[in-house]
Amino acid sequence: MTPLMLAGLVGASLVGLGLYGLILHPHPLRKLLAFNLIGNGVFLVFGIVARRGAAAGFRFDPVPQAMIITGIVVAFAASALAVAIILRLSAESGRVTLDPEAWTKPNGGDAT
Amino acid sequence: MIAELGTTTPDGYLLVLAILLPLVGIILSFILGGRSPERVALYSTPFGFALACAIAFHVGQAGKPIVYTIGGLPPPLGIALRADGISAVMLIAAAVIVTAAAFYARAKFATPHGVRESRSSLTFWIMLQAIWAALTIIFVGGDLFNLYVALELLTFAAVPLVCIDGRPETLAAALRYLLFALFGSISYLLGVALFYGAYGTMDIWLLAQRVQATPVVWTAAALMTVGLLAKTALFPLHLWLPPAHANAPAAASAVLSGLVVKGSFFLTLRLWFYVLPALPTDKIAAVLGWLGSAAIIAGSIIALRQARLKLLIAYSTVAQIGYLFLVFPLATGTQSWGAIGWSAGLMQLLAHAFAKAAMFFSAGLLAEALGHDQIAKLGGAARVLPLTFLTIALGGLSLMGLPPSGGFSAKWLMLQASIASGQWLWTLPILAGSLLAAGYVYRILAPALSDGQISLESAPKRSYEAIALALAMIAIALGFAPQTFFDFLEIGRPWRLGNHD
Amino acid sequence: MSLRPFLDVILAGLVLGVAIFTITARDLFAAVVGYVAYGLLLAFVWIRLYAPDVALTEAAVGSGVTGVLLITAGKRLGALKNPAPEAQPPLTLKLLIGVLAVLVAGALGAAILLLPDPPPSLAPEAAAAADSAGAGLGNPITAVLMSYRSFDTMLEKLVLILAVVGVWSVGADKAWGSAPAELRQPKATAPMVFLAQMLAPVGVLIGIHIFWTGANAPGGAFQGGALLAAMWMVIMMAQLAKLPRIDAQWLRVALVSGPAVFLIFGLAGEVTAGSFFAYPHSLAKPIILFIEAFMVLSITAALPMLVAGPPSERPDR
Amino acid sequence: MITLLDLFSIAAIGVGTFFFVAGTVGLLRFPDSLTRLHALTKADNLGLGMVALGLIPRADSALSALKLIVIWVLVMLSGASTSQLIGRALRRGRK
Repeated sequence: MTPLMLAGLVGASLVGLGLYGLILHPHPLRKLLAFNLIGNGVFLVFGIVARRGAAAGFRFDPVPQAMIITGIVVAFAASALAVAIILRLSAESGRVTLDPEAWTKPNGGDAT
Repeated sequence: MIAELGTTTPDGYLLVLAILLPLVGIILSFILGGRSPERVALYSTPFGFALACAIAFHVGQAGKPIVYTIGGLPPPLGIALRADGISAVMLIAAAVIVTAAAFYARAKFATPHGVRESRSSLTFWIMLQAIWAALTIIFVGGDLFNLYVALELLTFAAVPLVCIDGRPETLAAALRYLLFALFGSISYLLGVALFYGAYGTMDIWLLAQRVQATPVVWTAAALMTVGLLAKTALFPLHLWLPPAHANAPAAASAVLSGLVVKGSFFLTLRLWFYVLPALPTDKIAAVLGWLGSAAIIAGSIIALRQARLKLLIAYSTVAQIGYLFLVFPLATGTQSWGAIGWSAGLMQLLAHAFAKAAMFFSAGLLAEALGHDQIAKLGGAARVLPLTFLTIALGGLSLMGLPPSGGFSAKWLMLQASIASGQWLWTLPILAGSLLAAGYVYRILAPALSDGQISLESAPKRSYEAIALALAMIAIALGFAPQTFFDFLEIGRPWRLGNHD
Repeated sequence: MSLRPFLDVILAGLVLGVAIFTITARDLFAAVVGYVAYGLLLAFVWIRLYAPDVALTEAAVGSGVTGVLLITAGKRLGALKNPAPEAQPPLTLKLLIGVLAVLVAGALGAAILLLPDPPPSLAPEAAAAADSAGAGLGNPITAVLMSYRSFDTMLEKLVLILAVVGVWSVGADKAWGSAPAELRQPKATAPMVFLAQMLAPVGVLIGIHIFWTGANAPGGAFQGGALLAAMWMVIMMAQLAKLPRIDAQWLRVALVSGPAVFLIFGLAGEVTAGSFFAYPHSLAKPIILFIEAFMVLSITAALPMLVAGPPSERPDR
Repeated sequence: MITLLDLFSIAAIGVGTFFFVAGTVGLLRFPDSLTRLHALTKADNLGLGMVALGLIPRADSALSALKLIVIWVLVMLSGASTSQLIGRALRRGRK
């Protein structure tokens, strides 16, 4: 098994694992962790593509690697925004749920 | 190759200017703060509109796409921007709706007196410009990774608008929207990675020449499509849309429903018609058509059962998005009916954008005037708010597909295309959707037109009603679009360029 | 040499094991801690893929700054008593989704194995063009980020700005303008102050070094900026410096300086080099480094602001 | 040819590895957090120090040798501080 195949296995598994967690976990922070796992899996696929493209004296193709760095930054920004909303939600209502029905029934909270 | 799409055309700089205008606006708004964001946004809209018109003019005059390679570095290494017929039309539509939203939102998102800067005002004006910038890139982008960054820009701009009033239910709606959108972008990005791994480029035009029907390409296309569908809220991935669009302030809802979901749909079009014209796509087109049909039926039926006006309009968006996806079975292939299906899809895209923005604007005015938006308590409202209900009626006309309106043209052309292509089965959801739309529009108008005593909390300003009415009139006017308009939409369609022979 | 495959397999196993733990852990906080550990392990995978730039980014942002963000959030949410215990999804649904996940992973794995041979690569073009357009940048990734894909890089910095505005926007109306609260500790502890005093000067030096060396070796604006951001966070946590008010003019200017300078040079390129976002040949390297310096500033300001959360009225205690 | 320096490297890295293994075993086997912390710091400080020391003769320049030492010092610094912080948190938790 070559390192590349191994990395491909890890990448694909991370995407699968993350997908499972993203759909099934009810807690938004757990969903966020799962999303980050998918993200890492995707970046690994980019990394494999970059490594395969080794040519012209480079050990990697710089184009996909540059894109991974852009991707990591964007994923972090997304996590920060999500965390801010989650924390605000818990502070406003004392609970964290994504179920829209939960807000409409028990006179779901006029804030302030 | 008829047109060379890898080199800059003389008028290509217009594309960069159209993108940079809102970007500069964001930066200025952020640094200056205070009351400036509002002014920056309002003053830049006419320029943006002018740029969009200039682009359309040049595209029409050249009869082929205009191109700009950024930094003078052509693909595969560099990023190209290209505007064809549909880009130009969408740019104008976006400029009009963003301008309308900006003027409509002036009162609600003005910085209050006695405050140097307010939270909702700064957020709204920056995010509005960001949505505009992201959409502009999406409409003219020629590089799949660049388009990914634009998609993320769109997400980061749209989500805070949903929860701008800070109530828990809007925060939950925004969070759900964010998670769906993030899933969508990451799935899209995975597809892009595979495309690069297979063909060493992300340029749409170069890919179109290289792509072959291999398992890798199918996997990449499937991943990108699922991601884009999640962002477009196509049934059954629509769950995030109604709470998000219904809870946002009206000015934001109009932009979200009228434009933002169209951004990811536009990329779905780009993917299947521009990147993958070489693939045998009949089966995929059928699947997308079926999902679209399910969306029409399910969205309309749920819309019928809503108690709140804004939720009804939001579910109507779910249904109308369904129509858009009928373009896939109706416009694939090179036969003449393909062109009819293509025109129909684009007409639906435009008509819905204007009609839905007008309806959300009206719903917002109505909620402010009455203090609620419960449909059951609208008795007699049409007499006190005639202009607002005229707008809702005109918008509804287009949603139902009654002549004369853009919605009618779209649905009529879809029927023509499905019969001409022998796919008569698609006529069923088209007609059923129209009937159901008639049902939910009737549900709004019937109580409003009935007798009843209703008191206004405050009368809406005439100018705001006029903005909504103007958009509804555009949706109607689209029904009178001449043949040259449809010819314009054909500019730059891949098979006309000769890639597909 | 022959040991390497074993080490690779162990590394892959560890990464997957910790990843499975973060998904399956019962406790929210445990899952968060697992994720941070997993991020560090992942950095090693990047080293093995000959991606030191990515490894640096992953270690600094993917596990470092994200770790602070998530652990703070996990601590606050873990302390929160959820009145209704989270309903476990039914077993059939779990199975169904499990099968779906396996199918997706399988299809993806197959697609990766089926990528064409010989693989397409832009490395030769990038190398050839690095001399002309990127003029003397020894690190091809910096050349790609700052030259060929400069438009992406500029947009990505704007995404960061939008995220900052988005994070601020979920605060309370009344608190608008004041400083965020998240990084404030109730009381600065002696070890924290000691750490900040000892680490920060060295860290700042290393951050600048990583940025500067990024022109020719692994590193660059983002990695250097992330390290500087971490140092600023440590200083603020030790209460050696206050969190800035979000309406502070210098903060706003620092945040947008990267994309703004980028835009100015991008526009100037039309005049000086004949195309937007092109650089005049002889000046390419200094211009790129100049723009990058402001991007470092932007990143140094943006990352702590993203972690610190919305402005808050809570007074300093 | 194995030179004296190579032998030194092997010995130092071997000792370092031993401390890492011992620290890890301690982390897994010790009964409570404070003792585990104790085991961990041994691995961090001594283990890493020996490994760094062993690698110095193999560094290709004086600068990279210096970098190795800086890494060791930085890890010690952050290790010591975090141990202190964790210890404090534990003590507060017990009260």
